[in-house]
Amino acid sequence: MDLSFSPEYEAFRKEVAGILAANAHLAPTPDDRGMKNPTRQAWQKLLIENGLAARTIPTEYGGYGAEPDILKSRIIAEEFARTGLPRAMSNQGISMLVPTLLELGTPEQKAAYIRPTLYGEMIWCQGYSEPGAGSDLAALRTAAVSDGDDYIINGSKIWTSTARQADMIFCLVRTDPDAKKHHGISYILFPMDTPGIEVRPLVDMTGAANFNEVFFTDVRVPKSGIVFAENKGWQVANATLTHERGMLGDPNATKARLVELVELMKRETVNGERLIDNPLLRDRLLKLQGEVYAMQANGLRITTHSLKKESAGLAGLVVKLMGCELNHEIARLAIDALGELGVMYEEGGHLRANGAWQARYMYDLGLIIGGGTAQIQKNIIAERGLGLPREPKLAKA
Amino acid sequence: MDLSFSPEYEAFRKEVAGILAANAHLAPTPDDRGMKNPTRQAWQKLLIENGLAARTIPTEYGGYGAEPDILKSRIIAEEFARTGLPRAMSNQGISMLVPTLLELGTPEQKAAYIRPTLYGEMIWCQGYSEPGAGSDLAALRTAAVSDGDDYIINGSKIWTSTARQADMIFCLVRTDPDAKKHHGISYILFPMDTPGIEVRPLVDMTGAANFNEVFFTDVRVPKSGIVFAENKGWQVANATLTHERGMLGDPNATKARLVELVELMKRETVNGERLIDNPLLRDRLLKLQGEVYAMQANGLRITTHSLKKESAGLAGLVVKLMGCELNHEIARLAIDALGELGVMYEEGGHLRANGAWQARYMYDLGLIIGGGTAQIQKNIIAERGLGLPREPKLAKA
Amino acid sequence: MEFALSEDQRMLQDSLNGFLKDAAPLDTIRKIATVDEAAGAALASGLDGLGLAGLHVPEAQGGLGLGLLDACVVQEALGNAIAPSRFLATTVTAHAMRHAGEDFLPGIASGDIRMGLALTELSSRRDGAGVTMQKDKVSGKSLLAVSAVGSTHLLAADVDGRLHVVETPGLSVMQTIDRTRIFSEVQYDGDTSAMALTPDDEVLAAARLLVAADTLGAAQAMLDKAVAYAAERQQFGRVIGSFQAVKHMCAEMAARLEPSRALVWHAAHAVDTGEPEGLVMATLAKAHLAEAGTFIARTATEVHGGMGFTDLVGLHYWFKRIGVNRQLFGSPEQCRLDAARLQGWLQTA
Amino acid sequence: MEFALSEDQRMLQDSLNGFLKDAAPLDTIRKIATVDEAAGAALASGLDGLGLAGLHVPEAQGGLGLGLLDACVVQEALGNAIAPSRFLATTVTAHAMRHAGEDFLPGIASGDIRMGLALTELSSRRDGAGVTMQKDKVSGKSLLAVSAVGSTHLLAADVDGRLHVVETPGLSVMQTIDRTRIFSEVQYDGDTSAMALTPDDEVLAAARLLVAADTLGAAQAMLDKAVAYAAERQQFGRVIGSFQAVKHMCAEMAARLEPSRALVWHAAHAVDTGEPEGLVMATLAKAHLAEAGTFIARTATEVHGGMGFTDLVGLHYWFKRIGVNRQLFGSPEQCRLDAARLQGWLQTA
Repeated sequence: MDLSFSPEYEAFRKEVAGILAANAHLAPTPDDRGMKNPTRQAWQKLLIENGLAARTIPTEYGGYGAEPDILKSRIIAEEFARTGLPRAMSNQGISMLVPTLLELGTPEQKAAYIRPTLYGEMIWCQGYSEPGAGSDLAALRTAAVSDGDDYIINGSKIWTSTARQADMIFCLVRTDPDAKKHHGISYILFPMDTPGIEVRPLVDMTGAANFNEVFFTDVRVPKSGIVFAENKGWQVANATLTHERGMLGDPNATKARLVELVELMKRETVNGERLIDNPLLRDRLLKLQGEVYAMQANGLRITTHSLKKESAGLAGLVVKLMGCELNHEIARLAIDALGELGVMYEEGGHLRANGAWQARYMYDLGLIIGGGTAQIQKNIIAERGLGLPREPKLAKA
Repeated sequence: MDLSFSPEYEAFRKEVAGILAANAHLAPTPDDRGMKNPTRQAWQKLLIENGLAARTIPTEYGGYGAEPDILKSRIIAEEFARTGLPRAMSNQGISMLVPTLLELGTPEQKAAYIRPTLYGEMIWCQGYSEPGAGSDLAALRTAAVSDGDDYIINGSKIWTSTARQADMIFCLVRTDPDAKKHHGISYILFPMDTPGIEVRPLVDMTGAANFNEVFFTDVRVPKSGIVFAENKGWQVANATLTHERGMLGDPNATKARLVELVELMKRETVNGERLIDNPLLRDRLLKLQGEVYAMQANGLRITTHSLKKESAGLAGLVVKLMGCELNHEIARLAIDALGELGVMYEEGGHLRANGAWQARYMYDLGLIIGGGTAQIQKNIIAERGLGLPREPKLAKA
Repeated sequence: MEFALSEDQRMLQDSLNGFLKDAAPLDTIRKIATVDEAAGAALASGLDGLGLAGLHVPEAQGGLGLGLLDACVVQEALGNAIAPSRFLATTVTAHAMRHAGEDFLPGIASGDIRMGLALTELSSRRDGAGVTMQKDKVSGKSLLAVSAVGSTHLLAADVDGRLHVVETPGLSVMQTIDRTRIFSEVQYDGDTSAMALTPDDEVLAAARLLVAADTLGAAQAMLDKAVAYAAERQQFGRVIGSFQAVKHMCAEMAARLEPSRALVWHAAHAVDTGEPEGLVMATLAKAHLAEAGTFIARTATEVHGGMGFTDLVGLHYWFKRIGVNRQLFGSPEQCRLDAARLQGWLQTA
Repeated sequence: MEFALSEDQRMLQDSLNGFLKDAAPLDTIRKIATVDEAAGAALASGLDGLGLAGLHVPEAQGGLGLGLLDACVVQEALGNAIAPSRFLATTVTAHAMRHAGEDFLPGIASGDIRMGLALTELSSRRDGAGVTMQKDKVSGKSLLAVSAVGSTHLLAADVDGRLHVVETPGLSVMQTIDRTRIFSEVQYDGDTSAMALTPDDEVLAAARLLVAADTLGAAQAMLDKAVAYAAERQQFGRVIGSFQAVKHMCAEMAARLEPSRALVWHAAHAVDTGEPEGLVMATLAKAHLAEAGTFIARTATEVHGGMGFTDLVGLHYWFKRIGVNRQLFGSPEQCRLDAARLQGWLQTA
């Protein structure tokens, strides 16, 4: 067990810190809104050129071309956290589409899409879930019917974030309605300004429209948008889903929330007593602190497995379930501790943290449900982690 | 809503109180051990003759012959609780076999068994569960093979309480190995001193042998012991199981435990502070008190439904699950509150309540598991109470 | 011995449920939540027409003379439909005036006097809130006042636990997660107390009990919606309600909610009949329903999957109503502490 | 950067697990639980042969000079096999003497000095227990002393939090639910303190951490047994592990236990390297494992159905070991309070 970094890495940390310090004045501010804001694009370009973004993407596609190194990635993340400077762009195009194209895209697709995506010049959205296909994603029914060199697409998608801003969509469609459900799906790319696409914002319980619905009516798209091969979309999507899962349950983000909660409980009073002096609230706080420590240590363990290119096993499989729940519980304690003021929302004089605790409490519940519900996660832990049998097949009704 | 009793019932209460007061000196004491202790048998006889036991059993079978009246039963129970006098005998013969025989027994069976059972002269044990047939009781395999007027029984039973004391057993056996599993079972009565029966005490986690295993090797029993009809044992047993379920989750017993816990927490100290003054322990105590109130009120609601001969619906279906869990939680708080002394057991100077809290904590876990595990209870609530579908049939492997 | 709603109580609840089904469907609730004043006024006037204002006012003062159990039956129906209503404030005020309200009760029953409640500081004082009383004058501020908007008078608690009736002073809206009801901050600048009532644990207990009934109704609605969704939604070729995990989530909700219903009834009846345990039961009912409600709000949302998280099915309006109820008139922890005090369990030191 | 057991640590654990598999199967544990002194002595002597007594003693004093992380690795294996051992007492004593133990440590490492722990009153005093120190003389009584039977000396805490080494005085056995270990009541009648150590939060934290590791091992054993049972036991024509309810119970156990393992490692490493958060992490690890352990003890028993409740599979020995560990050296609530204090979160008033 050694949690220190070798001299090589400490030198790298200094280098990163130096780059950030030298360029801090160029960083976008909260006023630089919009996904294609020029200041943000310039910052992204600067980060890529200095190896602080798109680090392991080959130079021929616009990346920095470094060897993968988990510790260096971690040091970069830590330096951004320490300085508070805005991190590299993160969106579904960069995190999900680019790795997929690198692995399975045609030379034309790689050439056309990777560079502008990395540089924030091309925004993507993901067309996977449908109203009737959530946990059971393979039941999707959006149909792509062959018509010469094109498909004609009809159907709809849901949970599509950034659909309103997106230039392009990577989308799962059914190209063979007669095949078994996993075998008739294709993964296809097409522009969001193709005629016949309608985007409707999907308001959620937080009051914001964090997602959208997308409707396709006779949308004609060229077959050249297929990635890998027709009817092989399920394999392509699975490669991408692996990339998504890693995004949830970052223990350092959880730790930051806990620290915020501790500060809140030291600062706020009820009946003249600090919240942290209330034995019931304090006990819950310490319980959560224990869980945060556990998830942080678990995260270090996973990093070490990754460094050794080993599977992290159960330690990895439990992260989404436990991490999302822990975030939700931290928000719940904040709300309970604030009492009558914990239910304030959106605006007004007694609001704390701009309503963020309630927003998180609700959004986290969405995360517990989304990306594989807690029930699906438990199936995965039991089946892949503990070797228990899969749900048995049902008799035909 | 009227929780008072009418003058008729108040008069009945006085009558019961009078009988108990007049005969209190005849009650057995803890020194009167054993299921067939003469003092206990005499007390049982006195109670039956005065309508305080076997109250609704017809006089021709040795009962008191009164009309069923839930309120009078309740008043009787309350008066026993108030005076602290020992209640009527309660065993599986009285609570399960007698109702079954009254409903489905032959005239000979009724004549032979009911009276001595009620009077505590004949002790029964129940032969239902098997090592391979627990939740899935109908999978039982103890075989009864026809041989003239007899069956030859081979197999074994588990969870058989009072098997060591029992004169007789009511037992489920497989009489048709080729029928579907629910259709080849018979319900049969035979003496426990029949050659070929071996009883082995089954020690459980409490350290006591509250149950037994019973082994049958070529046990020859007459077919006249069949209740109702050959291969109809599943229906017979289901009638009996209904009687058993009502025995668990009595809210008044739970209330009594809570009162005991409150006294404990007022009396005991840690670091010079009363346990009840510890905010964390106190909060848990009050939470449990709220649940006890809820289960008590729920019990009153069920009683009223019974009075009206209505189904209590969900209110009835949740009793076993919630009641057993609540008892377990009360014991758990007692143990936690006692801290280092809460883990003492069986003997020694620092033991509290003779180790009863630990014994209950473990025994209650057994009750949560036994008689339909918590998981089976939830299935029942969802299917019968909420109308959700049953577990779908599986495809043949 | 009968532990059940009476025929009259069942009729009252049925007719109110029927009225609310027509008058307060989700579309109407949505309008009210986006501050469509006309929609709110129409519903309020419809509810007024049912004569609920006088339900807990004695017959001698022009009311129906019904008890807290009847009031809980009404409040459960309001919670089930997450309908805004002055009923809770009116009923609690009528209870506070049960020994000395001749001057006010007829006006309350007739609807001429419209009450709001400013009782929050009885359980917790935050952000400098707190009301003091000197020479018949009331000063200070109170948070999260209930039904204060549109009221003529407030029932207000001072820091010594006394209750006062004052003409409704200046208000500012406090925006909570729950848009079905409007809460207010009240600022008193030496307003005259029209009536002072002695400290009285029963008023707070009654207010808490009604909130418990509101949560009971809202949680039942969420459970019903979850069960209906589970029985209809298909995934992996079968309805999700046939998966044991979903089935058990529904069973756990029912197992917690069903005894809670009996608890609310019993507590209300006990207060109505002056049983010694009544106040403890009412106070614990508030805490118990807060916990059961939180569990059901979350679990019912989970059963709905992503749909529960969207605004499309509107489930979140119930979720949020239950969320505010949890804190209203005292958190569950505060209620349990008060219940301990009511039983003499706290150290007298 | 490497967050993992070293090759040496893995070998240590593997070899200890292998030894215990042979030397402490369930049959042997049953014998020990029924006070078969020969069985206990045989196991103890086998463990002594592995040289564990000197594990945490510096090399200069004849020990192996290993850290608390290594000690946790050992204790986890002992907990997994629910083996009785003096190792915990020895290791905590070695830690307490880390700055001033030259006179005792060589004897501890060689096994000539056999230590017990009488530290309970550092976290809670009940039944008149409590130890005072006047003029080098120790008086009073201590409850639930660990490994006191057969010891030559005790590490004993007085009411001011100071630690003393005393020759083991008169003992009486305290019978707990856990028959794999013997606990004692100690009566001091003015016994001489051979060494006095200053109050030191780290000793209690180390003791707690080792108990957490013991629970980790025991809980892992219960989880493993539950998964094996679920994969094998048939009901309704299928293995019960294919029912979602059973599957999810197993998943929930694993989800709680797996991060707990990393927590124990991290806390031990942090104390070993003198990281500022080390004591807080060790103290919270004790609380965290107590809660996870309680959950797993119950859930694994439930997965086993009736079989878990019987003595036949012996699962209850693990259940009870975890139950005693929960209280040993401070309940989870007490540990969390201490963790708050260690972080300066308590009011200074």
